[in-house]
Amino acid sequence: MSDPLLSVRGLKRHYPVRSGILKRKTGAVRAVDGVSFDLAAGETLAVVGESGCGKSTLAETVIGLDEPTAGEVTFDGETVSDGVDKAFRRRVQMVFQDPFSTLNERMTVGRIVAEPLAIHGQREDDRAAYVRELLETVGLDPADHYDAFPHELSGGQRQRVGIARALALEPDLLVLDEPVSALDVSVRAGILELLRELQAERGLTYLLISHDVSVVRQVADRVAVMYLGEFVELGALGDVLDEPAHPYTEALLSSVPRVRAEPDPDERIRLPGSPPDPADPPAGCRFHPRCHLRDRLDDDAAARCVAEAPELTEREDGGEPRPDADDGRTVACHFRPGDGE
Amino acid sequence: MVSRLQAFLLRRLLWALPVLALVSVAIFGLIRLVPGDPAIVMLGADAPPEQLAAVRAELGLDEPLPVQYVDYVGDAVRGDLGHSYVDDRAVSAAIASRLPTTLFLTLAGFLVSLSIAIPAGLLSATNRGEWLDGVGLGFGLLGVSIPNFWLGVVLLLLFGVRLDWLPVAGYVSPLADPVEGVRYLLLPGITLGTAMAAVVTRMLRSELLEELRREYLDAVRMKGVGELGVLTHATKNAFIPVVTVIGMQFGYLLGGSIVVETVFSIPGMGRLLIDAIGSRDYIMLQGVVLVYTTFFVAVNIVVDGAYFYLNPKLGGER
Amino acid sequence: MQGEDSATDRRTFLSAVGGAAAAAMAGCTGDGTPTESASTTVPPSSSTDVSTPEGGPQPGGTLRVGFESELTGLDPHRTESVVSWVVVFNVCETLISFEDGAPAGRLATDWEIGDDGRTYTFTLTEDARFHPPVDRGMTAEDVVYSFERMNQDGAMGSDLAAVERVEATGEYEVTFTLAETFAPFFNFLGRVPWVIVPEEAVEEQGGELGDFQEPVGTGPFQFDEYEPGDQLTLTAFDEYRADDTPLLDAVEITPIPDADSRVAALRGGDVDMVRGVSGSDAETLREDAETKLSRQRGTQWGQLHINCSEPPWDEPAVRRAVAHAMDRGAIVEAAVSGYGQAAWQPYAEESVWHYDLGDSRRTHDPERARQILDDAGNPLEGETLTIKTNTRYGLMETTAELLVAQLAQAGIDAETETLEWGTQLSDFLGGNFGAMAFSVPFKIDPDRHYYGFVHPEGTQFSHYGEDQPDAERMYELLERGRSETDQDARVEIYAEFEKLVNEHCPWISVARADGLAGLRTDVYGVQPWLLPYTRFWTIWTED
Amino acid sequence: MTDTPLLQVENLRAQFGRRDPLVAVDGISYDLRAGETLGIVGESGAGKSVSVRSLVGLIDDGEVTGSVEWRGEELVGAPTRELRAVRGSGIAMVFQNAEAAFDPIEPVGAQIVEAIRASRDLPKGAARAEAVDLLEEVGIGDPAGRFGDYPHEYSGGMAQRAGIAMALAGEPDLLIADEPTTGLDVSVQAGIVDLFRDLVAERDMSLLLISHNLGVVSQLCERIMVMYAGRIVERGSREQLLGSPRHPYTGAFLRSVPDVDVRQELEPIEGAPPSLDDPPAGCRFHPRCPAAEAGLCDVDAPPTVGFDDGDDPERHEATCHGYTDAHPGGDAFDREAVEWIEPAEDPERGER
Repeated sequence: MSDPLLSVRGLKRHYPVRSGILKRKTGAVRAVDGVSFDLAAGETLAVVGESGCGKSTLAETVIGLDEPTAGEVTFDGETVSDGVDKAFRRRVQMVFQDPFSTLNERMTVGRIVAEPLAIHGQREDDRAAYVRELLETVGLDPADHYDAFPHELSGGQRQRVGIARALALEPDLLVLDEPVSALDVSVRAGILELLRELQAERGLTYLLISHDVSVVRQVADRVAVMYLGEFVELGALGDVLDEPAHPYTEALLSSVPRVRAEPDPDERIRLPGSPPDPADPPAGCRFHPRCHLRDRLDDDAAARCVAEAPELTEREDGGEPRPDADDGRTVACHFRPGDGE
Repeated sequence: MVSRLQAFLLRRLLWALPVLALVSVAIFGLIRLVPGDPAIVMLGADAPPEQLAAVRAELGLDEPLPVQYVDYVGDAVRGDLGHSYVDDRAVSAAIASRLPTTLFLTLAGFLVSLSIAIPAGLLSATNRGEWLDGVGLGFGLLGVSIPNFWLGVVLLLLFGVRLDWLPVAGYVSPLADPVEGVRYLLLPGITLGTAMAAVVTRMLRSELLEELRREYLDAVRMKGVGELGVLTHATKNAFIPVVTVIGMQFGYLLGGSIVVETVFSIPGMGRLLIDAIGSRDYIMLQGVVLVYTTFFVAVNIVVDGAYFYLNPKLGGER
Repeated sequence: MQGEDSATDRRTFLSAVGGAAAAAMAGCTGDGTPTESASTTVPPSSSTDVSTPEGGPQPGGTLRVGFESELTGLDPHRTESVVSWVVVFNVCETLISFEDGAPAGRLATDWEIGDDGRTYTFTLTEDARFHPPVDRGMTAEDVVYSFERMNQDGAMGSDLAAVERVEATGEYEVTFTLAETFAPFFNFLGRVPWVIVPEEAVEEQGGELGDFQEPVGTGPFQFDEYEPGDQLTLTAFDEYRADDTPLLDAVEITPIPDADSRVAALRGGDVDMVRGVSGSDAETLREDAETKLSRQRGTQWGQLHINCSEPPWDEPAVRRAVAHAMDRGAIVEAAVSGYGQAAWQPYAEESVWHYDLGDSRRTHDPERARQILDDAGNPLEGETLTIKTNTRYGLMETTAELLVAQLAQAGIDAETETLEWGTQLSDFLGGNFGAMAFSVPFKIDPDRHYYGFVHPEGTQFSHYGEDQPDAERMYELLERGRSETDQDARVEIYAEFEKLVNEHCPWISVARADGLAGLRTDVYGVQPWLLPYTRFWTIWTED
Repeated sequence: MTDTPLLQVENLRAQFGRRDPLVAVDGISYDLRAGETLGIVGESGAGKSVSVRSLVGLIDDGEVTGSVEWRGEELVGAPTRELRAVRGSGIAMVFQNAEAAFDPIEPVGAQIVEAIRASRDLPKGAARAEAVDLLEEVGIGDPAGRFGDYPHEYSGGMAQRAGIAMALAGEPDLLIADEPTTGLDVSVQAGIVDLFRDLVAERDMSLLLISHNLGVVSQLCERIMVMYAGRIVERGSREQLLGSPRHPYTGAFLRSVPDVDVRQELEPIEGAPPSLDDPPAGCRFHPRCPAAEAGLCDVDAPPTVGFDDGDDPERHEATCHGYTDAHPGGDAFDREAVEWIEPAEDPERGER
């Protein structure tokens, strides 16, 4: 296996908490707290989790919009966690969640898409033609839309502009931060389809950030489930979503309301309480206060969950090993990897 | 354990110290950088040299500037703002005798402006686009465009001279004689308060309009609460940002009181300031300016505190 | 401009001449400046109240007075402002005063000048009493004490520098011995600060110069109470030595610094009298049926001050040309709305110190200004004259601005430089100027005006060096003015001096501005004095 | 369940602006019986929210016409006094953004107390006790302790639970929930869905739920109406609608929703929902409809067609040309099942 395109090791991003009269630093929000993963060229890793789990901070830290507190990010063999260069900026692009606020209202679509080219001084000769081509690629009609302003476009069209802008510099890695969650339901499918097509045609690598498991299901190759700043489960899409190993993954999946299924509330795994404060995470397994497995454990075993933080480890019985990735399926739970359920 | 509000106020107070220090340096420096020997300017062209020397010594002008400053601050911290050479008074005593007057005047302006602004803002916002709103908006525009002194003189000519209903000049403490005190403060209060009333009216109107669009009001309506109750909710919320403006306006009132005191011959701090400038009474001048500044800073702290207190999102008290 | 019909005039317009001479005559300057055409002068000694009601003065009542600025302390020997001196003037008394322009006794009933003007012996009234709580008769010891107090550390400067000793030579006789003859001394004794106060009251209040903030004196009014910045009350001193003096029971003084408010307060009836009425408000007060105007001629003297050692002003031709370029009447009209007179010297026609320059006056004549410069070889070729001024005093500001325009008419380039008053004053004292518009209050004795301007022993503000024409003669005249004790001889000396000033222009006299006060129509007996101090004891109200 | 509907909506129309009015809700009719759960599904801009806000007079800058009868009493055009009597105790509402539904500067508990006392004459103490009970009922832990907390101190899910408690304060017969789970995490959303289900069962309330999330609606509602561009395009029981959608929009909508369990071929609906200030003529869905027939669908307002779905007692209706003989049809439309056709009035033609 070739070296991964993106490699993240032990990444942490803590935000200081200040309090008292002098606003001294009295603690830290552990938004991202020791995350490691590899991302091979051409694959899609989805980071799924609920709000506040740190997935957006993870994305921002990986692409250098935010500085890591600790850990290392390597892109194409080069360390970028201590500062990114222009090449990295060109090769890694981001598609934002909200197409309404990330496009400059006073610029035409053509200029918006051409802007990264201008910044990086590329394609000075055929910029307009290239931009038109890009618009066509993302399913927009250059004749109609090249000179349009963002407010003249629908939400889906705006997101397509956002994608075209991200593609302009022919990046290798696209970070997709909740790319469809602001869009109308009937429009989402189109954007997801577009992302799939683009990846197939251009060999793009995606890091997808989403709270919506349905979206992840449609796009990702591998899935990382994030809870309170940590990955609790990481593996191939089918493995994780069809046979969730971590109790949190299980609960998350069972919470998604199915359209056609007869409602059966008793089947659903309920998560008690709210996610804990990331500035003061629970000791041991961070999920333990809400974990439904604990009811089935004896006292000694349950005590382990409180005392000891589980490592993300290879699941012993677990799933199909992926031939093209050396990190197979890993789960951070004291009991699930080996309990042979 | 200090509460968050107390911690906030303490922090603001700590911040105020460097601000005041800076201001004191600025006042001190500016006054001494003005060209012309203060002693000569004070005593006039034909003052004998002996007297000039005496005044210089009394003002400490023969010392190096840093020494003068340290002496000044040292005394100021102990409440001694110096001694006016011009009319032979302790500056602190002079200020103490004038401060209540200015406070009463400012308070009068404050009350006048709020008693105009709150109903005007409410009526304007709740009758948006109708004639009442137009009146409110017109008042808002006029109020901020009319200069204090002009309004003062007009009111004075109308109510003091033409109609002769109210006294033109002077001041009676409302503590000594409430009825006369109010009569004397009425015109100055209106003069002073109008501009602030206009600003607050406009602010309250726009904040309220903003607030009236908020969804929680529909939630309140859905409880079966009447429109008056709904308006109460909206007004309370709209007032939080308005408090900040009111606070800033208080500073404006302090500034405006200088003009108004002059127009209405009210013996307050503003007159003390103007007279100190007029008679080159540097010691008095720097004392008065320092007190004004301190007051301004204090008002700001109070306003910030009020904002903090009123806004539960900032962790105000319950 | 004051072409008023006399009927209205008599009701609303009181006018008095505050000149040193008693001559009850209309000003007649002959050069057609509009300000000189008024025939409104009334002799100060005669009744100023033409429309005095039947039955004459009525005693009693309170006069409420609006002052033009705040009092700046009340210690008579320390305070520096005109308004404070007005109070002192009514509470404390000097040895002599001036009535109808001539020296008159006040606390002194008689005097004798001997020994070549080096000893002055004053006989004091035996009826003067100090106000309560001192409540005793005044004696020579009090005079000695007061002069020692006022001049401690030389606080009175050159005015009292010549005094070697002050002695009580009797219970009611005091003798001043001067180190050398100093003729102005006698007139200076009428200056308001030189008042007699009782030692025990001073000591009671702290003793130091500046501590005596609740003055006790022998005057017709006694200090009652003062709330700084607010109101000062004077009450009648019942045991004042003259009968029916004062007429009022009390005077309440409120500072109303804003000129518009002051006039409004008078018109609204909040006060009975206001000082410091501007020329532009004068008409309003005259037209209002409830108010009238009191006018005191020439209380302020405006001049163009020149630094005669600063090129190009060191060239007498330049100064003379400027003197001819100046249209004094226009300045008076613009600066004080005509309430003043074009002036070629500080003293008005009525004053003994006035010297009739006749046709030699350098009147407005731009052609002549050009001619003078031509004859001198055009020393202003390529020059721009700078006139320093400030915005604090309207007379100075207007003088400078109009003068620049008038100079332009005479082909002279000039510009104003507007300074902060303090800066202008510093520049004046430091000689850092070529010319500046300036004005000073009218002084009792010409020595107080001239000596400091010109004589090298003084401050020599005009920097009139020995190389200037007739410099030696002018110095000599000033010295003689001080040593000559004969009044008539002194008049001669200063007349010659004025003639030289007119010729060489070490400064250029511009105007005398009047002091205007507003009165309610029921206020009578206002008698403007020589200097701009109100004598409350002559005033009464019809009530 | 009684036969008299609690709520009868007839030809409800809501428009904004006088010139070139924006018709957000364009003549919808339905009724709701006691104890029933009805869902309105549609995308943003379909007029779902306006359609329920117009029921209780919460549209203040628009014009509402038609008829809304609450227990036989007309609410459209009723004076505020009468609406106040219905609000809270008759009809209550749960809002989309729970935190925004609370006055930010008053403690949550006090606001629930206000709701209780607005509909019932209870002394303060009793109202407070009841508010605590309500908070407990909606699943807020330590209800007494959280009584004095401010809205922002509640998490999103907790705030929505408190919002539901506030809506329950007047003991309403009908609870309108306007996108009550939108913006919430799925685990929290599931909890809210469970809560609604429990409340409806325990309190014998009717529920009118609005959501763009078919999953949530299908979990809670027996009857579902699909709105598109201000009109109802299809209605029926949950099973009818999800099992055999008849309107092309309903079908396309169902197919476009990404499935959480299966990776599927995604079928987006081409184009975007129309803007309501200039809606398409004829069938409003025709510009995006793959089966649209030129000259028919883009001209005439479609008729409402009823379907016979075997033993399901619920009436299943769709408003579509596809079931008429004028439309060539094809596989998309199963004309065999058509029960009746109600000829359409054409509001557009009437107006334009």
